[in-house]
Amino acid sequence: MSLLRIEKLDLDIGKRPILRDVSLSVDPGQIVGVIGESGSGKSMTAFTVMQLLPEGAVARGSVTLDGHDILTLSEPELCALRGNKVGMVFQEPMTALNPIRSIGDQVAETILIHERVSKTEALNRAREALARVELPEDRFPLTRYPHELSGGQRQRVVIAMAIALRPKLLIADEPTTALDVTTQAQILKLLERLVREDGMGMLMISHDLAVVSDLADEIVIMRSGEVVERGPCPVIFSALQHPYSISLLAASTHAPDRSVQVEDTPLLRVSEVRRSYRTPRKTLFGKPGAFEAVKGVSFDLKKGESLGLVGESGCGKSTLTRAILGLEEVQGGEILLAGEPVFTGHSPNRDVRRKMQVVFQDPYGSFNPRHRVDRLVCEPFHLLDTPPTGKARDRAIEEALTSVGLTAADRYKYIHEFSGGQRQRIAIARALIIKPELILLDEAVSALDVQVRAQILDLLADLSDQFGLSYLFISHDLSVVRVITDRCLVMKAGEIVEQGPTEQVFSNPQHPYTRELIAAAPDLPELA
Amino acid sequence: MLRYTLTRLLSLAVSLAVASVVIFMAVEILPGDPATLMLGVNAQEDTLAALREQLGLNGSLWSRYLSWVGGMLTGDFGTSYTYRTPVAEMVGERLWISLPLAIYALTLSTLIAFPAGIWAASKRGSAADVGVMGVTQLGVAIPNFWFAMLMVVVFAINLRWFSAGGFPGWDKGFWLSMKSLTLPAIALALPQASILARVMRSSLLDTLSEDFVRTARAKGLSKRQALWRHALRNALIPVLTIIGLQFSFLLAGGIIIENVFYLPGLGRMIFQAVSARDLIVVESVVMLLVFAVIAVNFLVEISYALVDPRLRHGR
Amino acid sequence: MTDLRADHLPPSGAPVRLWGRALKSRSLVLGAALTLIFVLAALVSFLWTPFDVTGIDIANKIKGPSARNPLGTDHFGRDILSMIMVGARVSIAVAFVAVGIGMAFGVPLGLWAAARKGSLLDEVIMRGNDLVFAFPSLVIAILITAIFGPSAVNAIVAIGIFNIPVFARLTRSGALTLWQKDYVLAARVAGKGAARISVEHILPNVTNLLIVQGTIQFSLGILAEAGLSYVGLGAQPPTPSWGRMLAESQTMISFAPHMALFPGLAILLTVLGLNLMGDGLRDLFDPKLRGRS
Amino acid sequence: MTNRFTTVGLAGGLIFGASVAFAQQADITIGQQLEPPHLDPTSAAAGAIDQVVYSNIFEGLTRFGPDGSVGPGLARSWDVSEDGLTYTFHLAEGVKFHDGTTMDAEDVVFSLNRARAEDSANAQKALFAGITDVVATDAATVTVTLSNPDGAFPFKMAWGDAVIVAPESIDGIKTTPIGTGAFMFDNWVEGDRIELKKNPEYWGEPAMLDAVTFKFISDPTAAFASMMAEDVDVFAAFPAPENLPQFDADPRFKVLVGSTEGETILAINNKQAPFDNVKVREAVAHAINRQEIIDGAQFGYGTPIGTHFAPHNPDYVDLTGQSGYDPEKAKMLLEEAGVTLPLKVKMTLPPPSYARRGGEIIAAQLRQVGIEAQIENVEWAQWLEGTFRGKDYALTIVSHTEPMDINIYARPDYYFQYDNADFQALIAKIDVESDPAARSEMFKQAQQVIADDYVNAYLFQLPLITVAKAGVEGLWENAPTQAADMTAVHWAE
Repeated sequence: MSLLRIEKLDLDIGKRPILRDVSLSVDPGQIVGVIGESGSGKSMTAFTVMQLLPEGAVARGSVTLDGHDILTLSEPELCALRGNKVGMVFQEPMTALNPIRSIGDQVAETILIHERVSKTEALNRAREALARVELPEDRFPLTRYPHELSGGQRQRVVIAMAIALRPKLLIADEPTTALDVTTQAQILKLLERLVREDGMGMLMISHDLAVVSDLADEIVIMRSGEVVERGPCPVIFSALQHPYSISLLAASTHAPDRSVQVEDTPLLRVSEVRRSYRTPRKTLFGKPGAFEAVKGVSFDLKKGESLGLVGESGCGKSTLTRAILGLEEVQGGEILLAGEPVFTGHSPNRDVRRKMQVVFQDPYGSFNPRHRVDRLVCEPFHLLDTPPTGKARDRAIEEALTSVGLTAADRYKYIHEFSGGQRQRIAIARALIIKPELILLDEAVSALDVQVRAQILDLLADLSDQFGLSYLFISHDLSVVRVITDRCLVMKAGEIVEQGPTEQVFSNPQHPYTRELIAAAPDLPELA
Repeated sequence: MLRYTLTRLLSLAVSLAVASVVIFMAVEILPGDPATLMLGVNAQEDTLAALREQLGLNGSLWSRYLSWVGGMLTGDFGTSYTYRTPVAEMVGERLWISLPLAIYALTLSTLIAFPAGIWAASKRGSAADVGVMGVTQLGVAIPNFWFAMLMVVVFAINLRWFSAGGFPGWDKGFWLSMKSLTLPAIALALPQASILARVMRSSLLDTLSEDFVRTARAKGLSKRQALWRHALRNALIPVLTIIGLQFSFLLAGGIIIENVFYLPGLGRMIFQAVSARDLIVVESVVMLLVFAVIAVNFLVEISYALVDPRLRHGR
Repeated sequence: MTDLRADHLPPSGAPVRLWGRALKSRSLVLGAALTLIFVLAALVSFLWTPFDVTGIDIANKIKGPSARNPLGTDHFGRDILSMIMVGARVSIAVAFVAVGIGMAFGVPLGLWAAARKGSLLDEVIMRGNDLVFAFPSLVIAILITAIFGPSAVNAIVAIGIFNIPVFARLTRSGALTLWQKDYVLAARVAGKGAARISVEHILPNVTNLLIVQGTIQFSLGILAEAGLSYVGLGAQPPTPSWGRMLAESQTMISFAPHMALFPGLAILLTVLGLNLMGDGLRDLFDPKLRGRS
Repeated sequence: MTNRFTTVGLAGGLIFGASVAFAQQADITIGQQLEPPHLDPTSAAAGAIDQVVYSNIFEGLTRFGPDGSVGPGLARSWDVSEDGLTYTFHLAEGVKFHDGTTMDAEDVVFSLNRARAEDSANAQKALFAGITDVVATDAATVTVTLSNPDGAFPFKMAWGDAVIVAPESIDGIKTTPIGTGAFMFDNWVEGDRIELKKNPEYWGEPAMLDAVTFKFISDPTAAFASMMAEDVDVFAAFPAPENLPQFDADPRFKVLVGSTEGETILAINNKQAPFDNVKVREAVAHAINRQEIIDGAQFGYGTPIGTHFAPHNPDYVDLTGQSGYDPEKAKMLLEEAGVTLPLKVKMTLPPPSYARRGGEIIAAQLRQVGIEAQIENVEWAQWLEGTFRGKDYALTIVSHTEPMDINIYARPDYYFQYDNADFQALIAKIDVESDPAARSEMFKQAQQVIADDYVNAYLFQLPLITVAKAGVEGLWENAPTQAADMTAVHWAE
């Protein structure tokens, strides 16, 4: 008998249909992965099981958990079930814990809510649960507060809360999306271990095919509130039926075609760059400390080259990016673009700046919502001494928009009228408009769904061919770097630990950290 | 935490120094000569000069400022021109009315606002919520002196449940004194309670939509439990800020209400001192109030740390 | 009351939809209607009032509402309706200009502080704000009017000064979130300086915040003006003002309640209208916060 | 506080509205608007001081009676020498100050010499200007020598500024006054109240009350409310005449309307153009409708006056007809004077309601004849500084409450800056004249002169309105001087 059986589930919020005819089941000890892009309804399916739906939600169909028909239970009965029979882990570990209560307290609460035990007893069991998620008390006392822990450690606390009562079902909603790749690998391993140890069933929700395919026994693919494909893993990947799932898989492994014409002249030369920040004084009259974010980094980017810069959060890649863009002055070393320093004296060098542009990660925060597309796209003209006006300006806008696959008429629209992918195209158009030689792509595709991401990668490859652009591709996502760059740099704690041709770095990593990174990255099963 | 406290203390001291200069200069340019006021219309020039000398009004600006600040630092607030009693003593007496009144009003406002705000937030969108919000909307909009006037007419003149004003003195009995502070406290508390209830509600709604409340619900806590055990304490920070602001406002801000109920409190003292050009009282009391506000804010900030461990562990 | 977050700001550029939503918001429509009534009354009073408010007619003093004087007459026989109309003018003008002063000084200061976040300048501006906040506002208003004499202008200054830190803080906190935005970074990459970015990118995106806060400060300004003129420190006779009407009617409240009732209601309804409108605007600009505060 | 509260307080409970009847009440609470700045009547002009201490705590050689007559005080009798230059006062025997020290001739010498000394802070130094010598003949006799004969000398000695103080207690007089009166100072809660208690060793007729509390309630509304709520038993100089019909109609209260020495005038700056032209001043006088002011500002309480003299004084001449309400005439006079209309002038108004309300009415009346009076409401401090001393005003309204003060018109530097040599000579003559008939004639003449010159616009005599509980008896109905003499006050059986 299934532990969880969802049959013909329909869900509406207000008048909006969210789920249609969703059926799936989880057996004890089984890991079921639910995959879908944003808006596919995968999280809402999980919340329906927990019955933690937003106001105005109406569910029809049946959801049976361990013999209980969830949809007909009263609220107190549901409370008795939640945390006890079914635990849940959430996406954002930074905010999932109450900031003002200690971790021991929060884990113990799960126990206290459901069982009549003393506070000491509950704390003892909380200690055990924390030890199980590899937060032993000697290093992580129960009195710690969430803000004293890293993201990965907090996620472990959330997991400890979810499994404290050894529930039969664990629901993990994008449990690693907000984490670095190495941390992600550890958390996934932990989850798998716990499931196997306790014989729990797990419903694992993710947008990342690779993450789920590594772990799941069965896979459910969802799109716009419907299940399009179900099957055992990894067999399913070789026998996909629905066109959507096929294209999704293809997009996940998509490698754009690129013709590489790298010249031997360095376009960007970074030598011995150092950048440190002051940290607050430890004592009132003590010296302020210093944190070295970038510790003597050197590399070249050749004309026409696509160079990757890989590293986890906090490794200094953002600082380095800002230094290259001339937004911050460096304390040591030199950054030259086409032989000229980006900083002359203490002010950024306009002549150099106009040769490079940048595309940011967040398609929603990259544009002033009050300006129209034409004004947004023209912003870099500020760098020109004689910016084009009138007809010439119109022509430039039109050219930039069409070259990224938009139409000239789009210039009159406001940014909110575009989707995430289209916005990223506009961001690229903005970068192209002054015909730079180098474009920095700062996590430029990380926030996009896989299919859109594939399209943007194609666009980038095209543009580089068309305009002879060089790219500096900054990302934490190894799979993306692997398909779009010629050479790549691996950065850790302010230093470049390894660099070389991309394929070589990936297939034969030299530095232990690189090896760790590559091993941690989830892989899709080889396609038949 | 210590470093944080010390830096805050330092900036507190700088603020006070700047405030003292501002106040002194403002009071200095106040037109009207206290000596003339004291001696009246038929006073002769030599008598006036003698009195001014006596009051120490003839020194240079700088020396008067220094002696004022120096005096305050040693607890000597000078002597009132009009009453000829030490300002510190007068403030001490007035504080025995203003402080209890402020506390009374604040207690009332908190006792009304907390349940109302929590109730409205927990029943968001319901008739109860709309009702509470409507009443608070009125409470914010009603001029409190007008409300005080209406209360006097109803409760003092017509029903004669309360005296129309005045203060019998604590030595005449605690309950009697509290009774005489009741109408003023209600008048002061009404708008404050309305504001506080609204802040409580909105802050609680904010926290209720936080992820950790959802986590708590996933643990099996009921809505109610999640609200009381997780949301409430987190929602308190903005509420504490408002309470701090309100307390310092109530301490001085009762001027108009103290006038309506002829309570001899601090606010009324300032008002009278300004009209009587009792400069030393004005200076010292305004300075004290500024100090009180800054000190209360400081305490509020420190009290955040009690609520929030993130602040307790050195920022 | 005022925790609007800049990053929740909706895009503009959809005026039709905004109007549609505006008309559906109960509090906005009610608030705007109330406010409009008083603004209209104030405007009409420039051209016409039922009676001359400076004319004294002792023979007709303290008459209750009648066909001749819908709201009755005061102790000098003046028509209360006419006085409330002219009084609206004073209240609204004082509060409006005081908000203007607060914005004119506060917004640039806030923008400046945010642009130089963490610098000495930021520290000075913010500490200065704290300091102004620390002064008991009514006492300072009394001092100002005691120094410069009571008048509507001095009431404006007294209220306006205390609006400055409100707007400075709001602008700064709103601007700080905006400075984190990638579009600001993009503008910096495009070589734009802090001043230019503040004007082009920050200011337009804090206007919603400012409008909402402005409405609230407006209503507080009306209350403050009423309080000041109640203690005799606002507009001087013969110009009628709501606060002074209340003060003058106080001793007569027990036998001529209409004299205190109508000006009090005028204050109450105007402030209520503005507050409702502020709430409505907040919801309108920021649907995520609908129903909050 | 009242007895009602004391009992409730003793009971320790919150009995709302309980009104406990008492066999015989022996204390009283008096409300008044102004709080005295301190309690030394000999070094300040503030009427509020006299209001509390006059005849209650301090006594002078002579004293005013309720009708304004001058009678014996500490001096039981006095003789005047033939030439009118020497006064011999015979003091009451066995008089003790509240601190137990004896009051004798030396104290009188001390008091008078202190008041007339070079460095004296006495606000009415002029009262003592004529004294050349004060001698204690024996313990109970004092001889005062004057430079000129002065028939009004006993009158001058009745003023609150001339009370007898003791050298032993003079240092603390401002906060703990020690006098010889029927009441002794007990307690002062600044900003709220002053409490007096009965002097058990009073030399004369003992007070009928055990305790008197003066409560300071400046706000007219609060004054009304405090009376209505019976927080106070008597309100002296009740500031809101509009409430009197209510008190009249309420059997719990009675209203006493008496006279004061307060000539309420629209003072005119005689040196400021165009008011230096008598025609313009006359125009102002004719533009004003006194009855409307009395009705509008005072709700009917007040006697119109046409010159600066109290109507209840036998020497008063009714000159109101000379400045009757006649706006047409006013306009004509303004035209004759060649004034360009509208004429904008500054009118400062001190806090009392007669001034604030009267000012608004006068401004409206003046507007009818083309004079735009710009109202400036000021506090007393600003009024004294700007208007009175600085003479920076055109018009102002104030009530002159000192008795027999027509002589201020002889002071060219006084704030209305009226400078008439003939009038000054006339006043000088009055000062030295001791024949009552001649004095009377000259006073009438003086009234006519200032009325003819339209120095100021004379409005009305300020009434003394006292609101009291029905059972309170023995209150002064009139105010010949500012005083709340409580010595004879008692509750009806």
